[in-house]
Amino acid sequence: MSDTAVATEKPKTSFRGSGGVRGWFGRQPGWVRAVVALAAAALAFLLPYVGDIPLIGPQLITEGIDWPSALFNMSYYVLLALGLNVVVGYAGLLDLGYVGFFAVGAYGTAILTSKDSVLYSHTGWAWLAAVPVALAATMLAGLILGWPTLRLRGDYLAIVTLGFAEIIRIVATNTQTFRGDRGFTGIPHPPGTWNGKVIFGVTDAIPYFWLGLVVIIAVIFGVRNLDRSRVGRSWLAIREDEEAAEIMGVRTTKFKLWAFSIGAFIGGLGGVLFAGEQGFINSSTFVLQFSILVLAGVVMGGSGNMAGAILGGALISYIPDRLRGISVGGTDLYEYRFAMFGVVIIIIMILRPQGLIPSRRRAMELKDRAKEVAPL
Amino acid sequence: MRQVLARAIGGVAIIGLIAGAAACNKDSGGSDNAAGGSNCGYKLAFFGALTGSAANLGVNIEQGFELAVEQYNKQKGSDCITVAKFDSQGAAEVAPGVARSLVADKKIIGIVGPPFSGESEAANPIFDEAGIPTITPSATRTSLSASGWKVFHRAVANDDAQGPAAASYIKDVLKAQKVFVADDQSAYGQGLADVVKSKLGPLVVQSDKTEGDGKQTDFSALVQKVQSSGATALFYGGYYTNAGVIRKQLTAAGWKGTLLGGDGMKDPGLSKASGTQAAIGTVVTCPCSPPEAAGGTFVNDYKAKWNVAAGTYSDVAFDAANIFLQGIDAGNTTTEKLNTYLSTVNYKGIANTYKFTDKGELDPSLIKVWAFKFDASGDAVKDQEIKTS
Amino acid sequence: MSEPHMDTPEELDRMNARPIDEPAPTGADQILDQGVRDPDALLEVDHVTLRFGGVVALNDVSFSLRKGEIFGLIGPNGAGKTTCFNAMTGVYRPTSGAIRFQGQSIVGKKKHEITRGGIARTFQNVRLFPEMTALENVMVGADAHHKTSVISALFRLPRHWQEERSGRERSLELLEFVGIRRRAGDVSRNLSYGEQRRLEIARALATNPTLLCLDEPAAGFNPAEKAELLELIRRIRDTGVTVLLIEHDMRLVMGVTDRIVVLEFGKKIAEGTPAEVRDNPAVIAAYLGVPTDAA
Amino acid sequence: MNFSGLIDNFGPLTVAGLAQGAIIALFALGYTLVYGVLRLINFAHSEVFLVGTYACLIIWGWFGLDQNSARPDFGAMLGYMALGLVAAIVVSGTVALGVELVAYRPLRRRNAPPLAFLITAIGASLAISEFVGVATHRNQRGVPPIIQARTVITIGNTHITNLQILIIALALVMMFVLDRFINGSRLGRGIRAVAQNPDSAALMGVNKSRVISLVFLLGGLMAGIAAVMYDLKIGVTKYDAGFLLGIDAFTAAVLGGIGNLRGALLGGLLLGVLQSWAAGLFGSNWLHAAAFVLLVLILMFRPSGLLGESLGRARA
Repeated sequence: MSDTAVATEKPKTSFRGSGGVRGWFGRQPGWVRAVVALAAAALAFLLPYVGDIPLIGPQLITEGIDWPSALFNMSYYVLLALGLNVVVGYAGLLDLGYVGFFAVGAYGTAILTSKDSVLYSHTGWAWLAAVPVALAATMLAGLILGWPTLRLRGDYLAIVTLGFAEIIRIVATNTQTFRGDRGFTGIPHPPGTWNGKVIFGVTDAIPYFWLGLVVIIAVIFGVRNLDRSRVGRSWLAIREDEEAAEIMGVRTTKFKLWAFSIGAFIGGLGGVLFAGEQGFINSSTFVLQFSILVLAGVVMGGSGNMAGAILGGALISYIPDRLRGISVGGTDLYEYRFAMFGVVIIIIMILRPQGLIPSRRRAMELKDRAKEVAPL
Repeated sequence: MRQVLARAIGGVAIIGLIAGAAACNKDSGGSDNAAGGSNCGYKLAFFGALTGSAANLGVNIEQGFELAVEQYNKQKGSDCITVAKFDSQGAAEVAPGVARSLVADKKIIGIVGPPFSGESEAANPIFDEAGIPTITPSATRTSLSASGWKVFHRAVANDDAQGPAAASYIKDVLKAQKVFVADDQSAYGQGLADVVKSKLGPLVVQSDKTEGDGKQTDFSALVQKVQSSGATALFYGGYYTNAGVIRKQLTAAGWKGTLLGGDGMKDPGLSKASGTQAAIGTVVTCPCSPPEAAGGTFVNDYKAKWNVAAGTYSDVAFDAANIFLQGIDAGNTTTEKLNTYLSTVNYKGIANTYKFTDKGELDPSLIKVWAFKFDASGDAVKDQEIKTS
Repeated sequence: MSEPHMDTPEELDRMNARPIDEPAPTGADQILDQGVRDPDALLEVDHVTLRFGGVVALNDVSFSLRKGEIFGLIGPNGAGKTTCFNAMTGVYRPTSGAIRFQGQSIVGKKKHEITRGGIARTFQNVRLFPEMTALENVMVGADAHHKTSVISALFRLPRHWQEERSGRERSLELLEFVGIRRRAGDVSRNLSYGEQRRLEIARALATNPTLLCLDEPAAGFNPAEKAELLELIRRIRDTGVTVLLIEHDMRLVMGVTDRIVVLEFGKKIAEGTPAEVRDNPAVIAAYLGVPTDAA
Repeated sequence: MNFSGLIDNFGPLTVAGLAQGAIIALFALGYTLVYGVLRLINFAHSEVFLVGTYACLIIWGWFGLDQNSARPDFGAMLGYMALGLVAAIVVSGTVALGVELVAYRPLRRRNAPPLAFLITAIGASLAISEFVGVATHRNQRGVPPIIQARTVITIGNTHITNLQILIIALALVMMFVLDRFINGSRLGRGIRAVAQNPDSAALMGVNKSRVISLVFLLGGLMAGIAAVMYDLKIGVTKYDAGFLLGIDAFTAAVLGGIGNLRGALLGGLLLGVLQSWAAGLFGSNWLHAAAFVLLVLILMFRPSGLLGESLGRARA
């Protein structure tokens, strides 16, 4: 399983294509892989400066939106994709309302820290203090969603999760406590000073991106550990044949709930970072289209594969941002970005139905099927 | 192996597609043909939604803004001031990144925007840190001026001014005895409706809330409640998109009362949705003066340039741009100077006379709230100035 | 049978069942009585009736398995073998009657609890996890008794690591035991049919069962493969695992089992050693298609 | 909570909900038909509906009708209705077939995993609605007053309009026709055969691709009718109208038991009425939340919807 290690190599993979690289990577001894992964991680940290590379650099960075900010946006999209990948890719539970957890993470932070919060006089915590509580709340939200939906299969689950996210949005919009469209202002930024200057200021997004990257790397390690353990096997077994899994002693209920709450946790991490960077959140951010986009990213990248999820998550944030400031024949393409994005999604899925970086298992399955079909 | 190769090629093709799109990237930052004339070569920025579901309001503002700059340049006879457009999509989650890219452009010395209160909350700290003065033509949330941003200026009255005016119009002019109040849950609409509700007191027979723009189209429950409440006036706190649909469905259901709203409804889009006939008589309040009152040619110029009628806030944006331009013309060509200039400015524009308090609010003595009424032209035309006690 | 009166006919069935069964030929009833009270019994099926709507799939079936034996459950197609089997592994819940494993009732227990309690099974139609490797398939079974879970896996705590390693070793041993170790790294859908059957047995054994239930393990096998299978079943028994074998192939069952129960139309028609059962006229009739009453 | 809001307006709210529900039900048929045969959520169905809402407006526009036009007389009204329906049906049907051709067929050929279909459908949905959005500058478009709502039946404080009756009746008739078609005709048998077992249906000589196209087409036709009804009832359309109502329609399909035609009707009407009641009781802003809470509750007790999945069975 070299998928995960490739994951950190994302920026490079996206240029080279995938198959050959991964094949080569898988054959290397452990220390080579570790070095490559480390180098890739180091390169990822240098991404904010990619614009300084002659020729290629300016083609990559975004225009009209600050490049480090675009990177930060990518980082929370990647987190969301990683979390959703656990739920959809590993455990096979189709979740169309994943943004709900992102919202819970962000709201959890806001309500504990913002001066607009009803709790402010009791809490009014710093960002860091609110993080564990907010994350615990998202995990709980995962359980609350997971519990009633345990019996539901595929598409029924999809619509219920979608409804769940909508309910969260509507409650946030319509209740005084969550302040609706007015939102929470003055959410504190992450702590820390460097040379007497605040690290996490408002004009420079690079530290936020780095923070996001650190969190992503931690999540990659955590999820990889789970994937390679009995937990990952159990998820996979549930995805493949739930009843057989249970008869083989897999506690399906438990592991499904874990999948939901781990997915929720990772989504919540995204929300917590988002709130910390923005300083302001309101209910109009957490719309349904957001969830659907993240799901599209996961599947487009390669469901069940972390490298794929990372690539997909980054792309769904990057492509629309990159289309800013590009005009063809006088019309600004940016207006068409989502229309074009829709077309790109179709093209990618038709060319690579298993995703850009398919999970090895799925790739193999597809190859088999192709063989089965071929002689006919 | 062949399959692996084919797949790799597929992957490369897709990346090529994206990179290809990237390659036809136009370098828009290079228009440095420093124009002649003194105090030239600077940029004024529009920051707000140009695309996305909130784009209509943003485009109204941007077009008013751009018209002002164009007229200024024409008068100067050169491309003196350049327009820079920054598309925030009206979304708080997008705004910071766009704002950071705005402040990276050191030639920008003034900003018209952000139009919405939500994105203002997210973007203004960045503008404040960079010290670039902003004039928002439409973000009316009261609390914005209390955030301590030195660069914040608001060219319209905040929600606190409009609500009482709307209430007194209902009470004194319309003389409605039964009023139904609804809002769309937006910060703007809810704030307005709450003020109206408290000012009208017992006249309010019932109230309801709807979902926001683009989240609800079937208002039959609201229509039914309005009808059965016996109200003769409906105050809707929200934007013209929903208001147009509501007006249409109310008329279709046979309700003959008056629809009222704030400046968010002052847009021809309302009558386009509802049909002109249904919209006639709909009253909107606006903390702005009718453009024709200023005697200028704004209405015609706007139509000539953009081929559409000026919409909500187009005129305020036009004024906001002109405030900056007048300042630049007077030699305030740094952000600091321009910001200082704004604190003392007294500018008579087409929609209002502008003078800012130390918090960046419009001077209360200058706030005039006018009522506008939709007529057979499909647009809201001046009705009367509303006197608030 | 109308639904609202569910209880009454059921009671009647139970009361009637015994007197009707009693005069049934062979000494099955005698063994049955012994079986119920057998202190050595590993698994007791005690007057189990199972209905689906109006259809009686199992009608007052009783028998018991003893530790260490190979026990055959046979009958023509549609006799209720697999239904009985599913009731024993928690897939179906009996309408009435009790199933006890090592003296404890397993009715109403969750499927994974039953597995962890020591009953493992294979499926009539192979149900592996097709996208997992052979080794991973077996490891899913081995995980059943592992204590560590998400938290220790997340942080790779030593105990978890140890369990992973011992699980892997044991799984490899089991693959060796069933003879497909060399396919350990292959995705299970790519295994041959025979290998998949063996893999299923290995996966079931990995749960460390006291009782292993095999559901028609020889279906689709040629004679040579069947012989190998019989040998494997014996080896499994020799490791101390009790084996319950469901088959409709009489000859296979006769060759390996210690005792046999014969079902027909959801009823037990005979029980005894292979030799006893073979000579039982009811069984012969059942397999030749002559109604029991006529025999 | 506003109990009097619900109780005082109970009759009118119920009727309004039924009318809205009828539109939702017609819309939901597209989801349910495709799901019944392919076991896939056709996410792009919302855009099939969307183009229908514009198609009839454009046709009417050719005749000089816009939101400001005077109400046509009865004869002209019939003509315009027929034209509008034909236009919407043709365009929606074509787009539905197009979606199948572009977003589904290539994947079917490549034996893609189910999630891939969901994502291409999402892509198609995004592309269509955004193109419409850009083309219309995201403005609303008003509907000409083809039919003037007029109270024809009054029971207590409940005024039932001709439009409401038309919408509900049309939904019931179309549902009946479709039901007869699926259960009675040769093509319908093909659909049921593929829904039950695609492989054996293929062995029996049913052309699966044709059946799938047919199912998309039928869904498109129903969406076209729903689109015209929507235009008349709501009075405006916008580029995101499909997405918005699509969520409701999909919810209704699942509520009734996705893959089940009668389930879609039941689910649609139930959802419409319930949303209307919820809007009366809690306020319009809670209407979707109430619908989803109900959905979760129903699915907790009936995990395959009220009537279960059964396009394949005779009961469909």
